[in-house]
Amino acid sequence: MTAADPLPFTADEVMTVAASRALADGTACFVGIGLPSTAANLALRTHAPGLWMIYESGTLGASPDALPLSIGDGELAETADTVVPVTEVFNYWLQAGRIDTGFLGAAQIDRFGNINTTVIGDYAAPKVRLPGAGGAPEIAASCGRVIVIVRQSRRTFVERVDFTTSVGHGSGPGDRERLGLRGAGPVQVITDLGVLEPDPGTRELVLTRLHPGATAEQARAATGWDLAVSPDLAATPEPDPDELAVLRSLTGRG
Amino acid sequence: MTAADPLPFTADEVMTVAASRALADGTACFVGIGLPSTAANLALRTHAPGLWMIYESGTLGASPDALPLSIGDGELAETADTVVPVTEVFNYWLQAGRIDTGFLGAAQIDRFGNINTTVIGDYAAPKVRLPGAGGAPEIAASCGRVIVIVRQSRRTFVERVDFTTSVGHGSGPGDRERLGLRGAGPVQVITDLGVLEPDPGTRELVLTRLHPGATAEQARAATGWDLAVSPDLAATPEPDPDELAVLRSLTGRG
Amino acid sequence: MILPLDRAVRELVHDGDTVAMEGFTHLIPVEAGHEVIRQGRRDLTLVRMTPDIVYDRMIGAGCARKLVFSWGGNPGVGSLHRFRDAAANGWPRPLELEEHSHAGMANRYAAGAAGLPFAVLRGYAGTDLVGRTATIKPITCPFTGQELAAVPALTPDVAIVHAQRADRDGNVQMWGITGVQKEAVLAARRALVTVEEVVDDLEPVPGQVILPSRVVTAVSPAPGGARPSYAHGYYVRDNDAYRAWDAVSRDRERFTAWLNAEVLGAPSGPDAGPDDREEQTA
Amino acid sequence: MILPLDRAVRELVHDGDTVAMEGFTHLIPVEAGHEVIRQGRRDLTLVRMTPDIVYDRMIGAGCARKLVFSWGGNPGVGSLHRFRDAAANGWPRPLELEEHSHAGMANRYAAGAAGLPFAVLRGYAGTDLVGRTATIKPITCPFTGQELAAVPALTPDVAIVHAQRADRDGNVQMWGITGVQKEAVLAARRALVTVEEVVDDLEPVPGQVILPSRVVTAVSPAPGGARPSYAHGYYVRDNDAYRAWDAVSRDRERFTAWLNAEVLGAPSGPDAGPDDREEQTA
Repeated sequence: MTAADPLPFTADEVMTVAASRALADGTACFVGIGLPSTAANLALRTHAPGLWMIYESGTLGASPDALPLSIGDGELAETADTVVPVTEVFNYWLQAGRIDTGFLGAAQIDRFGNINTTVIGDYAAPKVRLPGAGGAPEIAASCGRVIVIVRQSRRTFVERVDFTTSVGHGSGPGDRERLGLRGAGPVQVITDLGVLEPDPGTRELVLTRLHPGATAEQARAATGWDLAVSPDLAATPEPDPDELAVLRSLTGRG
Repeated sequence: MTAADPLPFTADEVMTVAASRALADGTACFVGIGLPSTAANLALRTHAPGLWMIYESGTLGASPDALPLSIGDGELAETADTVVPVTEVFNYWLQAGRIDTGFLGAAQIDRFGNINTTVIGDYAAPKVRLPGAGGAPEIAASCGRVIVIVRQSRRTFVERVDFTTSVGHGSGPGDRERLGLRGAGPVQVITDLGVLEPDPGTRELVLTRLHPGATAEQARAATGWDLAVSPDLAATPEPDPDELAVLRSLTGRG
Repeated sequence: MILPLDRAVRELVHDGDTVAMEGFTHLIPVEAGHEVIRQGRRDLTLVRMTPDIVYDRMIGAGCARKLVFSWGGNPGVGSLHRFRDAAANGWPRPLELEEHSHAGMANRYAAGAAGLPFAVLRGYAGTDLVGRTATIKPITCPFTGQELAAVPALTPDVAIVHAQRADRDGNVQMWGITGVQKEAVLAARRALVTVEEVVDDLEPVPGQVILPSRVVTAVSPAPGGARPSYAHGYYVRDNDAYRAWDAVSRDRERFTAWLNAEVLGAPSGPDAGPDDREEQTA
Repeated sequence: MILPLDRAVRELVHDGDTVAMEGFTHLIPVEAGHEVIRQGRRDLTLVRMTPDIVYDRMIGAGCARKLVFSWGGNPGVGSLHRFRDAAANGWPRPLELEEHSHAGMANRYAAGAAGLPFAVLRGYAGTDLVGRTATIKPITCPFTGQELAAVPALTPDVAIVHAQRADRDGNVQMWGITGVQKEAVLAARRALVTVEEVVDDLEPVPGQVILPSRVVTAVSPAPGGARPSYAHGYYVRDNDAYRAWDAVSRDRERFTAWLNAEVLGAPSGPDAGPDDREEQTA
């Protein structure tokens, strides 16, 4: 962000707080490492003490004291309700539709919320070789809903992803149903500028919320397609002091 | 048995000892309750201290102090190397071909070693409703080899089983291969009179061994088809005193 | 979440339901079965790998319309006479049978738990079960061309299992031989777990299986609720009771008298109130 | 059964083999990977859900011809630069990729462990993996007509995992996050397990997974053998080493120097002799 008057929090902090607030108490959340894990751990320590975190390593109901660096830290196993084999995480929990919310990141995301974490450029001769699919395709398919957390830029927000690693809303209405994907797909894309949500009719991502200090013009400029702005564009409430304090104690930033 | 001079052991004891001797040390054995369990526990305590017993309840490497009444006694879990879910017993151990020997009983067995434990008579209106399949069809399919333990009578040894619960040698040579059954099937049928083995060419069960005191005529009379007798008909060595002592300590018969 | 057994059965088990009560020799939910009998449930489709005496009693009491199973005997003793009488003679009412092998049943539960419509196994090939059981079909491996067996997922309306302990949040802990209980609970729409005791904290135990409270609809205290089967760490299997069942169940009149005296005459869930719970050590 | 690591790798891992080294963040068999590098194995097909730094090193050292994987990153840090360099630039040699999702890989191991030619999952639908990965095919449920994904079983020539303990008979015990190690070992033709220590008796531990000795070809003592990943109860994850790897691995020359100094220059299995084993408490 480039606001003249520096805000008392960073854009990443707003993103994380916004993601945290999207997690209702008592729900089950499939947590990936990085911002999603930070957001889930923040939610657990603020408004959602009953949030049930699953890490794909097999820890069910983990509540680590510190923020894990990997999805398989020992702390996760020690604090979990139970640790199960990886086959069970994916088959008995994710595939069976027991997870309310999945978080995904993206190297590219397109106007229909499809996600690329595989390659930039041509698959056979990529410009950038990315880590690949991991748990994402099935998280995108089977979680009750998906929240994407990704910083907004023209390089990332593209008209069409180079490679569909994880299906969002495909090419529009009805595609998820046709593919047999049982979750609702991406319901929020939380960026450092605001929040995009799929239009209920067209399934195209629309800017519905702006974070403090950000403008719709910034968001449109950071998007590789002609980003629609909701007529009901809302403002993200500022992170409250308690959220910031907990977040900073988690990330070690005072 | 009807020998004039009573032998110092019963026909069931000879059967059990013969079955026990068929279990090589260090092999893995899928154990059902009753005579098979007695035989395996006898082997473990005599010539095969490294016999690895699997009970279908999930106990791998059990070595119970006493003979269990069921396949899921607590003693089995307490003495096992590990206890696994029933799905793993059948998928990761039996189906994967890790079991050398499976034991089966039979309400009916036919000349090709096919086994019925489902119904006597017509399926829809059975003369006798039997317990059913249990683990038997897949034991018969996937164990390295199968040993059948069953008392010999015309009612049990029939030309053709009323219901094929577990496949032996089908209708003869090549049938197991055609069906994709990977184990060798029944290699010995141990009865109270002797031992039947499949002819290597025809796969028909042939009398190859007689227990002490029994005659080939008795065996033929107790068989519902024209039982062939091996030209190399052998005699089962008598149970030795140690085997009998251990067996009787297991079964509580002095 | 923690409910007396009579209330839990009333709320979770309805006439016409498909009910899976599991426990492989160990932790058989016998007391819950008795409560289903006491509440007079009818037209149930009973699912269980090894029907055992609990289903023999429920079938004899007329609760069942259909049995989905793989081995219907009295383990180590002999036949289940009420099951045989219903299957062969329709007493007290006809019993439809859908029979599988253990491997097939276990994989059907696993498919249900995994949200798949079917499971694949090497099984049934060459047996007469293929022709008799409509829920066995061939399937071809798209990579090797091998033919295997497919069986449909089991997705019971309600699963009922017994466990050693639960905590006050309804997390369940069982250990020893745990059979297909996890899969049965995960495959079902609702799950009732009877437990030996409710405790403050589930001290970890080697070999434990934990059922998180979010997959458990209700926990009901039922100390001794697995008798005459056993609860590892609590009490042993009453083999004499299994042997004695043979004579009781052979005869319709004797069975009926037993049922009236021991189940229908018994108060509903005598030990089922949380306040009646005895402290027992594992 | 219990062999020094250098001998175990020599006997179990051959040029051209398909090798699966598993461990999900926890218990990664890093020291075994270094030994494979030291012995100069070539043309390996490396299989692993999360290649991690152990495969980054093996790929950079030129051991691999092909990688079968689902997520190739440095967890919590960023990219695997040797993997990227091989995949994009063919350095030090071209690397063929076969990529799946985690769910697909886990199910492929499970199918291998179960002796099935393939596994079925709800996965991949609508993704470009379907077109790029030949080992994903559609399959139709014979009961419901639903279309699902089929993936072929993984049956590696050898699986290598790290565990906390083994007894002198070669029974292996691991606990904490146990990932897909059991499935990888059961799916493979041969299995090598490096362990923190060899003990007389495997005292049961909650959450333990036991690999019976009959499915383990060789056990090699390798205390610290999972570093910089961790061994629950023995040592913690060295997050700094993961972060430091980023800089080391970015540059071919720096990587080569590191490899020469830290792996090729190191004696073969310094702690690998049974007699060198330190007693450590869990």
